[in-house]
Amino acid sequence: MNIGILVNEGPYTHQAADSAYQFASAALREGHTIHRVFFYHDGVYNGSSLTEPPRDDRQIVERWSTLAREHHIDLVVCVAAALRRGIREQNLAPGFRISGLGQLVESGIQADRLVVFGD
Amino acid sequence: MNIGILVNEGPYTHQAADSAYQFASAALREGHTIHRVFFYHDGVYNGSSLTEPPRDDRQIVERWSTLAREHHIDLVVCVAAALRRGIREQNLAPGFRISGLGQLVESGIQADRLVVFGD
Amino acid sequence: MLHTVNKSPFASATLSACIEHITPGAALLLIEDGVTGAVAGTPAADLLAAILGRCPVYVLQPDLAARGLREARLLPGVELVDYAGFVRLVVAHEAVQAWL
Amino acid sequence: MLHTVNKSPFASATLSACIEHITPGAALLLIEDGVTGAVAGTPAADLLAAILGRCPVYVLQPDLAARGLREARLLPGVELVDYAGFVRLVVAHEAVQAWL
Amino acid sequence: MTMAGEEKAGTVKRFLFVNRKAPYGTIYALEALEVVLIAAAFDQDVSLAFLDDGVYQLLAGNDPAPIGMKNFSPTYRALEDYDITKLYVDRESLALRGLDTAAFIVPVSVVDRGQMAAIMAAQDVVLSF
Amino acid sequence: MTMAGEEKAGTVKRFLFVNRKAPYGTIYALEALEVVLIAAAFDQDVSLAFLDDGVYQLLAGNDPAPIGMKNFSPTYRALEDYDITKLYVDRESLALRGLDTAAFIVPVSVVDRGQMAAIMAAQDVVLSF
Repeated sequence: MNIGILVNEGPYTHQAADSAYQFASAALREGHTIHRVFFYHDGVYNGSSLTEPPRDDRQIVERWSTLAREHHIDLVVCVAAALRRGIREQNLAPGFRISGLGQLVESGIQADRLVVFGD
Repeated sequence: MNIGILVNEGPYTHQAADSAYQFASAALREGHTIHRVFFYHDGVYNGSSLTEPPRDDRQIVERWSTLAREHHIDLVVCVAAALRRGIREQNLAPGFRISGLGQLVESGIQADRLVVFGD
Repeated sequence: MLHTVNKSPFASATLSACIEHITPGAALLLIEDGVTGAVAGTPAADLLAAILGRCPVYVLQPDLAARGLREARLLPGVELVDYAGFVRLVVAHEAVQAWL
Repeated sequence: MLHTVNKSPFASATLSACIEHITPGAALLLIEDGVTGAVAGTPAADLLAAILGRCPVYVLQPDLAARGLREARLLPGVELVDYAGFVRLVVAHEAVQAWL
Repeated sequence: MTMAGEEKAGTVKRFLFVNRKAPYGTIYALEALEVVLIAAAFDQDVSLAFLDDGVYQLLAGNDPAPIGMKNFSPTYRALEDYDITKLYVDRESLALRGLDTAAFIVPVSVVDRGQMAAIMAAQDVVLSF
Repeated sequence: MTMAGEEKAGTVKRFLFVNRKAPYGTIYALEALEVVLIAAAFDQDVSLAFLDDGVYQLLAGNDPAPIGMKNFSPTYRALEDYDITKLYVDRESLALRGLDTAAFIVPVSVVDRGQMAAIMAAQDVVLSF
């Protein structure tokens, strides 16, 4: 099955970004494909290349980049939400791209399921 | 009176950053001084120099910078919270500085009041 | 003590938690989505009415206006303040406790 | 429909809002702070007990364990799932509604 | 509406946008509206549900200028231009808050909980923010 | 404790940290603890209040490894090393959640609502996250 994911919250502050990652990983292990992970609202902060959490903590941004690289997952940050919050090409982590809300709606249309994680 | 302010949420997503700004402005108009505005948790995003909200919306980061410049207000972003969330010297807006949590505790000690805005 | 509540009492248990811990001499200020609690005839307004005799309750008027709520709908006895009034309340009380 | 609830029912009105809108054939999955609602003997567990006859209720076990809550304390009839189980629930229902 | 042709071969799904949060205290109501407009531009079958504190989003007479924010109520009025007319409001949420649709900025369908539950159950994609 | 000398001439204020949120769902509990330790290092009179969902922070036996998070319970155990011993827990919050301090990671004082209200009213600085 082809599953779309929407992430509405940033890394570390709310568990939503963790839950979305764990869910995506499990879906891949179960043999499904991830149509796209779309980051909206504070979710755009998941794409910041400048985060530097404590070394003994999980590396949320890097974890997304690795997932994208190893499984060819499309990670899309909403352009309007990102501009408002200071995420641009210059501080965008590997594996993420910036695009419009049409990519979220498209995921709703094309994926078999759309699962939302937020606060 | 000397008033300290703590901001726990980022710009745009929650009203806390707006409320803190409106409160600080009113305190200055009332003849008080602001000991310091300390940004913690997602509050550190208030210090991002890369935000570019729609032109007809309020410019939250720029507004803080202007307040700091015109009234010599100390705007301090927590270093640990900022590193975790991708705020560093390279994307820090004018008027903000990065320092430790001791600056928050110091504000609690030195200011006559400490007012907290968050979610 | 000045207590501030910024959450809608319909969505969050914060207002009732605050009210359970408010002492005589303290004041309560509703801000942000918390202002929805002051509309007369709602369960939250009943909670507020019960403490009005011993603790003044204030509502931040700009936050009320932002949400399209009219002053005429407020629980009688609740007082409106603007941001200058918010500052004066902070000055008038020895400390501030934000219920988040 | 698979409904997910991620808020503590003690802090937020989200679980009760979800339960009021759940229809036969749907399922409910508690995740994140929402898992606190499944502990037996709490008001939230009473709400859950009332729908268990027509809608299965699941709890995300890793979130329960993270919070130090023991499985033995859960409302009888509630089922534990891991993330793979979460995925299977998503697959088994035609759509997912997140109550945030 | 202009970008509708850029993708999918005519698939139309039922999209429900669930609004349960008050406006201005958080940005969710405003940013949700932006997705609603895009979904309409993709010619999807769009419905909006307003329940719990989401009903405050529809009140007329908002004046957020004193707090430096922009009044986004006009966007609700624009929904009709995008052929979005299925706005469902939960009756009990209104009653609990002492509200009445007479004070609303746009026409809506007031439904009871059973009807709202049925509307929710009939969707292909449910977006909540 | 070592950085206590870097500022103010011996002013000691009563700092209360109010914990009302569950751990792991949000970062507030963890980041609040970091401030608590700094306040102690500044030799302030520190108290912690746990009420509502904040009482979940003190449960022993957390295992967040499966969700990729770090167990920060040991930090509560370290509080005593900083001479932080005033941990107040609301009795009614415990009862409502079916919890008991026997399952707690550190010793606490269980207080009723009137006592908690009095503790709150006696503070100079109240920090909530």
